Amino acid sequence: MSEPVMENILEAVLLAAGEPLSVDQLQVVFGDDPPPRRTVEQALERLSAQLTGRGVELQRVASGYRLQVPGRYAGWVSRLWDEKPARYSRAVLETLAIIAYRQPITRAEIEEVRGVTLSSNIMRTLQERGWVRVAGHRDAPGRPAVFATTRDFLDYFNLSSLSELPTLIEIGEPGPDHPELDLPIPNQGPA
Amino acid sequence: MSEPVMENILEAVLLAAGEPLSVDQLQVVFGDDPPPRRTVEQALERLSAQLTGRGVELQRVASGYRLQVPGRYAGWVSRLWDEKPARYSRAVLETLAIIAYRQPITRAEIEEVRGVTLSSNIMRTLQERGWVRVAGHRDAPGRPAVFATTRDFLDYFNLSSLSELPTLIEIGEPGPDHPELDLPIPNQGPA
Amino acid sequence: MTDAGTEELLDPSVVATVQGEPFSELPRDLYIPPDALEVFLEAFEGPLDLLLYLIRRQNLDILDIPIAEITRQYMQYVDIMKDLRLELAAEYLVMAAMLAEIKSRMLLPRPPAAESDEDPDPRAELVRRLREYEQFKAAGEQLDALPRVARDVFPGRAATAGLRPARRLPAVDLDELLSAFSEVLGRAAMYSHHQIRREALSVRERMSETLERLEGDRFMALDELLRPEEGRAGVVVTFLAILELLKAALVELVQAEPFAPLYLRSGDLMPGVGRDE
Repeated sequence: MSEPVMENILEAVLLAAGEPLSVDQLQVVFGDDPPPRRTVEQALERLSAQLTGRGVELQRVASGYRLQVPGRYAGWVSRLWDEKPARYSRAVLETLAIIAYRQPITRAEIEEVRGVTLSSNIMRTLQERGWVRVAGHRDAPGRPAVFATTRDFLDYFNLSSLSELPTLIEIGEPGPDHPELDLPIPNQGPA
Repeated sequence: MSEPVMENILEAVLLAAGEPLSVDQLQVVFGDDPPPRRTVEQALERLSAQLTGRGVELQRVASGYRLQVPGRYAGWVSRLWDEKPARYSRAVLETLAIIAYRQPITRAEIEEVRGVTLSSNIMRTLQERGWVRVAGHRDAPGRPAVFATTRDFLDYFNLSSLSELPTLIEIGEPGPDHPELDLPIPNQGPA
Repeated sequence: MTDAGTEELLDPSVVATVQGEPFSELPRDLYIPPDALEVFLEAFEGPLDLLLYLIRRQNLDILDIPIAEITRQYMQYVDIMKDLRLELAAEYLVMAAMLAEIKSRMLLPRPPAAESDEDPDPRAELVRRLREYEQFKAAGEQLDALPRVARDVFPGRAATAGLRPARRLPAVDLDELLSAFSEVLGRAAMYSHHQIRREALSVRERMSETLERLEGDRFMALDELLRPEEGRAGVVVTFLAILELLKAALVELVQAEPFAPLYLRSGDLMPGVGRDE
């Protein structure tokens, strides 16, 4: 194997370091007779050009140069650090269920059904997940927001419409008041 | 910028990880609809070819694939750090070799081969480094612990499996005592 | 003499370091300064190592050891170790006894059937152990020569500043949702007189849908909201949904004059609507 060229030595050193290195520090790795700054800088430029389109790029930062993963790989890289999927608390699931079955519904109404105050964390969790949205405001004192589930919610649960939500009949809830309204609706209207 | 190709995604992910990743782990970064193993392996082969002559190489080790700075850059890279890499005494290396080739093995058996009592320092060093672990207990009087090497041991010594260990040198006469260790090693992956 | 400590700075090619001077070869004779000798002797990993050294030093065949000569040399070293008060491990004495035993058996006249397996060469066991030890001594050196992380190869790592870990979102099963709902209903029944009736979901859904359609549009005609292609049931559902929305004060119904088209607008667009929350 022939002697590595300077840009590859710099690539090796920067990847081994895993942190920014100044030109001074880069000169040090060449031992007692280091190349001039300008030579190192020119090699860094060649390295940067070589890396175009690759999974790593040369970035100049305050403390020197570093090799970093370009931002466009964030989506893949971030999955590396996935934690074990958390679970939603009982409160989140209940709130989601109430919104799903009783939408559109205000916060106060959710609280009434659950019998406890609804923490804003819960609503934030559900809205950040994209399953619940503010569908409008009730024309009542304080103009409270009303919440509804989203299309993403249906997609996640593989439902084509809310009427496909499992019914509570099996678990003893009284039957529907308007049985005729449970007729299957052909063609699900506007998306 | 167009969508990155798979080999560059793998490069980004491996460099972000800074440690070996298995094909399973690599598949995960592609999300809910991961490419098949074979596709990932083929992309790894393309990546490995791309890196020829560069300051980084793809190496297959026991826990997966690792991007690493090749040994020919060690001279430059080692000047980065004041601290010299740890060196190990002959006693440590011999003990490690005996465990590696003869595992699972008891302490008494190691002592028999070396002809000396095994100091607890040595076993502690090997276990603290994560190279050796207690793999079980022999069903014999006293139920002595049997020792084996770990995946970290293989990773650390740049090996993907025990079969890549150097063949034991035969002393004096031909004919290995342990022919199973002399099996020809098929070329391991793209590294 | 026991196994030395853990991470000594031992270069395999350097047998010993005496007063800062590395020695890569043991001396050919025993007339060496006592302090240096001590270091050399310390460098042996045990009696097998010492024996191997003696055999190799004289280019002897490991398979045909002149046991008398080796025993004599071995005992010389052991005596020096004693004189130097080196911590002489019992293993050295055990080996001395073994050598003496082999020597005495070698001196005995061999029975006629000496070639049979019944009476192997008394040196056979020693030879086996020496060969095995030498094998692993070499294996230790080979292991040391393998490219090693942090010494020869270095894991490559690139910075990931700005790349955030994705949070993996919790998975929810539809059954979980149903059971959460039934539980909350059960609980509600216990402490509330509130009558919870099951309402036709299709009306609820249509309420949400209708609100969605009204979003952004200032007004929407009632006819636009009713979709004849859905059939009678569909139209009824939408109509009921609109009535429910009106009842819940979520939409406003506007009519410019009697018999003029009915328009609906979302509560969001009604005067005085603040921002969310």
